[in-house]
Amino acid sequence: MNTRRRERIIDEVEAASWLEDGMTIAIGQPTPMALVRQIIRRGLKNLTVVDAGFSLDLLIAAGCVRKVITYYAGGGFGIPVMPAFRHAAELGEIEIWECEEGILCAGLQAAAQLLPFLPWRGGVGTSLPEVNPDLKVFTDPIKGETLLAVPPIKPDIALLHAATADMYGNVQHYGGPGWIDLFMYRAADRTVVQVERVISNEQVRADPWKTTIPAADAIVRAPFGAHPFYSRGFYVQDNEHLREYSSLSSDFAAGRTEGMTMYLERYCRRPPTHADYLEEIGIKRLLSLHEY
Amino acid sequence: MNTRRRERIIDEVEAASWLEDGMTIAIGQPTPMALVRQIIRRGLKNLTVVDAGFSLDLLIAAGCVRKVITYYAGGGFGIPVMPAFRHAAELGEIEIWECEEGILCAGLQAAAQLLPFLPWRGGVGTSLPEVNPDLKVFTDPIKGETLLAVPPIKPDIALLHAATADMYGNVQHYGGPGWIDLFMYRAADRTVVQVERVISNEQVRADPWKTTIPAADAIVRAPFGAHPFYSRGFYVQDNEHLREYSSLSSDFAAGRTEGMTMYLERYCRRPPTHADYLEEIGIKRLLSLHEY
Amino acid sequence: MDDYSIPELMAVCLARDLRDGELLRVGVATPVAEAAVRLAHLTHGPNMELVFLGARMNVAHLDTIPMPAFGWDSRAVRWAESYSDTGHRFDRLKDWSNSVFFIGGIQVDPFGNTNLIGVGSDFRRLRFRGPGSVGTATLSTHVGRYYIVLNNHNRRLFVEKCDYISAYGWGSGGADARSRIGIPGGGPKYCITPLCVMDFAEDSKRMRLKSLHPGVKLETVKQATGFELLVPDILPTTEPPSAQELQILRTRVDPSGRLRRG
Amino acid sequence: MDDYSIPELMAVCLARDLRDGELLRVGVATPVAEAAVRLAHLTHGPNMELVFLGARMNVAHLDTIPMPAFGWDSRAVRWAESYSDTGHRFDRLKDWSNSVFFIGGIQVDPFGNTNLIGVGSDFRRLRFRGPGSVGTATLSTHVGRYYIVLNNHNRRLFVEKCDYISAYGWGSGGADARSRIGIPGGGPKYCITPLCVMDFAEDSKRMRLKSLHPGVKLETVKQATGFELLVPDILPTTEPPSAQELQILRTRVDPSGRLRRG
Repeated sequence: MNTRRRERIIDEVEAASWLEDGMTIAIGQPTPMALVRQIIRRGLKNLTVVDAGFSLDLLIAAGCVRKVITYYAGGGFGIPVMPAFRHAAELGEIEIWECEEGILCAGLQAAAQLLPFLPWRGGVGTSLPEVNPDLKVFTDPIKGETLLAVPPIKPDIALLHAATADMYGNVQHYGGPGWIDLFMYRAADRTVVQVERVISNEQVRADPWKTTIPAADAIVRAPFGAHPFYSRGFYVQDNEHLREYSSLSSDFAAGRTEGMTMYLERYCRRPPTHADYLEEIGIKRLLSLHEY
Repeated sequence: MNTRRRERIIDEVEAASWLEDGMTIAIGQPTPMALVRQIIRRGLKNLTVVDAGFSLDLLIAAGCVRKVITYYAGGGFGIPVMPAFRHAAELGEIEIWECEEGILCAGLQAAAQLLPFLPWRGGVGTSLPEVNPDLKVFTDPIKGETLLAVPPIKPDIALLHAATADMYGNVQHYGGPGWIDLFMYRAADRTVVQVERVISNEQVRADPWKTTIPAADAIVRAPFGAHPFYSRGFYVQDNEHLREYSSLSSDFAAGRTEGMTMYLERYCRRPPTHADYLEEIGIKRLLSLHEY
Repeated sequence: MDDYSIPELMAVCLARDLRDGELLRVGVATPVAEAAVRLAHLTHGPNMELVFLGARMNVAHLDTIPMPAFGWDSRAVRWAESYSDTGHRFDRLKDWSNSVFFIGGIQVDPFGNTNLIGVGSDFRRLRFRGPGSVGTATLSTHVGRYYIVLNNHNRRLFVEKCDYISAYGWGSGGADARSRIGIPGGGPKYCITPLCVMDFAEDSKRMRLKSLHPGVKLETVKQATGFELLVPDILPTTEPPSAQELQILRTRVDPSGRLRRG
Repeated sequence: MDDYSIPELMAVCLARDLRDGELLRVGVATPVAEAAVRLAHLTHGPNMELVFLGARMNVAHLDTIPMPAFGWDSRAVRWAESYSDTGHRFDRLKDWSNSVFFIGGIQVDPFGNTNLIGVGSDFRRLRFRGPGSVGTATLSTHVGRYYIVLNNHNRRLFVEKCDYISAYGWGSGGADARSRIGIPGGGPKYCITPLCVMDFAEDSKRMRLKSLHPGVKLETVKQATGFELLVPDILPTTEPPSAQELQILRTRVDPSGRLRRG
């Protein structure tokens, strides 16, 4: 008989061992980059990813992705569309399950509530049901209105980043969770959350309303784990690093692949752990990303 | 041009002036009793109430209610069903829109999301769609499963109780909001929240995730406003008072109406303000209801 | 060891059937179920999670988990680690297969369907108006299993057919009674009363005696039940509380003796 | 007063149309709209609420509301009073009739339908893959009104027919283009570009010139638009920023001069 409460802290290598080729993986915001890099390090293939922006682009460039469930692949830094995503999409190398923020929420919530669909009005009149035939236009059974029926979007695993958690998987954010993170958590079979800091269970119980994810399956310690993105309450985005990536990604899409190969090698594949990655970035750069 | 931000604090008399005979009123948990007593004081009639337990019973006994949207009218103190509710229901004096917690959530959420219905599985196989024909059994358009279609439940106004709010209507609870309160807030045309204490806007901004209701239409200062119920972080339930009420209510249902008439007169109709009600209860009793 | 009350026996019996790691949802005014989850948490459930008033907690580290100092006391949130489903009670039904629930009723039929709506043929003029369904239609649809826990055992309660069904158990019977209408939860496992424990036959899902409480006669149960109960060839006696179980129950769960008086 | 940039003119023009008490939702990478809501908040919107990155705030009390120190900087939450819809972004669509939004596009048609999906006849092999719809399908369905804000004005952008529609504006036209398919929001009000402001004719809901920016010729706009624009009999010039507006914009909203360079 196990007489103690089970602790849920594991490292990023063990967390990534839960993943397999072909799985559906939801990636939250701010991006759990330590886990994303671990996916690339493991060389996973044929993933379906529910993702947006930079991490989506990086996973595509690294060859991990077969299918994308996304509402946005914009870039920033004057790049309206992430280059590796755009390139792969235009060549038909990835399949795109076209959706939109409200539709994505409805699909994740349908999965969370074990419903075969949820109705949604946003998207009626648009091309979305035409380019994504899984979205069915239907007539509601009560008032006869025209709506979209959104089927469940059911990730095998959700990978999220947060400020803090206790050793039992109670996650508390600073400054709120990413807008889609709780939907991903509710819909996914399992949830792994990387955190800046592990706090005591007593700290969690001092403010239980702050607990945003009550029972993550695993917690991974990952200080600076969202780098090059921000983590509210800890550090801001590393714009210099992201600008550099954007330029490499544009080159990659244009057939000049060397820079991207080096980036993936240097930052994702070679460092055996997250700590080694941080060493590569350098403590000076990291400390320069202070919040205020 | 108004150059200042509008403040939203009003008193309970002004709040009750927003109500009219025949309206649909959602009443949260813990119960906003200062506002409920004000409804009785005003002698409102033919209300449809989304409510449960004690306040539902009291409003029925006071003759304010025509229709009840409820999932639970239990009592406590060994009384499985609230007496005035039971009596009025058995005589057919009130109409009951029979539902259940999950169905109530779905109906309120449909209203909040401007959807003609939301699907729900809980209730399939039960008598609920038979006793409440507004709940339609239908076949889902994607997988052909049998579900209930729950139509919108749309209150004209939600009356809620909370720990604190700032003068701009940002509400923060201690120990979480009542389980149904946020659904009521999202579905109702307007929301009035009575609070134990008004706090500064700076206090709100120090922890914005704690804000449970971002823009209540009005805030009513009502210390001890949930009495005889609890208010987390402030006081516990006044069991003595509730036990006394339960006995009066049972007498009332059995035709011995005098005690209830006196109760309504003494606690609801005669005190012109919430402060006068508290005077009637007495400061000693109130201070004895400390939390720890 | 026969110095125990019937509610104590029922609580111990339920506690033994709860497994570590489960999420236990306890409804209003069910002291036997409340005691059962606390007892199980202390004896063999360090990874159980208890949900009271929407507050989710693990309190195995407490020396005592008294009643009613929490449960239906608003101060229960003192121990909370979070609110069930982040304040949005039905947002994570997917995970409810790991949840356990306890249900009451004003009528129960041979297939474990239960009624909290009322008694009488005309819904607009019920002979007895019940309290309403609370969350039981949704809970009974989704939880991994549930227990029907009753404080009485008589023919008004155990009826051939409920006037209304507020929680679907095994419908009109059959092992596929739930799956054929797409209901995912595991359904009622046991029905426990002051007289006996009943389960549901594997094939027909009709209610069947499982054990008689010490001192109770089969004939008594049959006469108190308004439909024909299946009776197995071997009918054991409900195993009484052990000395250790009783000690934990009385000193750490129910020191004020609520269940002893009940 | 002609010392202003085109983005400054556009921001001032939008700001004037925003009303106190409205909730302003600004999407990613739209500096003109970001500046507009801040300017309006300071000049005539003490009860406006601004939503950036899900953080809802009222910051009229601040001396300056600089860009980009918030908006797309995660530190924006410093000023938050709550998260939009308590972290559940689409739980209160009912109230979105009081919301205003700003939308971009890679194609816009005569009825204000917009495309963020891509260009090309084969969706599986687009000639240009766009960024995706973000939240615009839902926003354009529910907000009280929205503005189409574009940094360019050319025939690739203004097309007779979008290859794909990601946000439904006025469909195929007519005053009932939205109501007849049950879409509650008020639809696109203006389309603003570096050349002009356009609205939608009351009856046909076809795009119509409303004003030309100072110095812009009608012929220039016509040639840069891939469909026939309605032109009113009286075609005014867009009113330039006042000295006061420019001063507030430059000293309190955009001190670093992002819009001047743009």
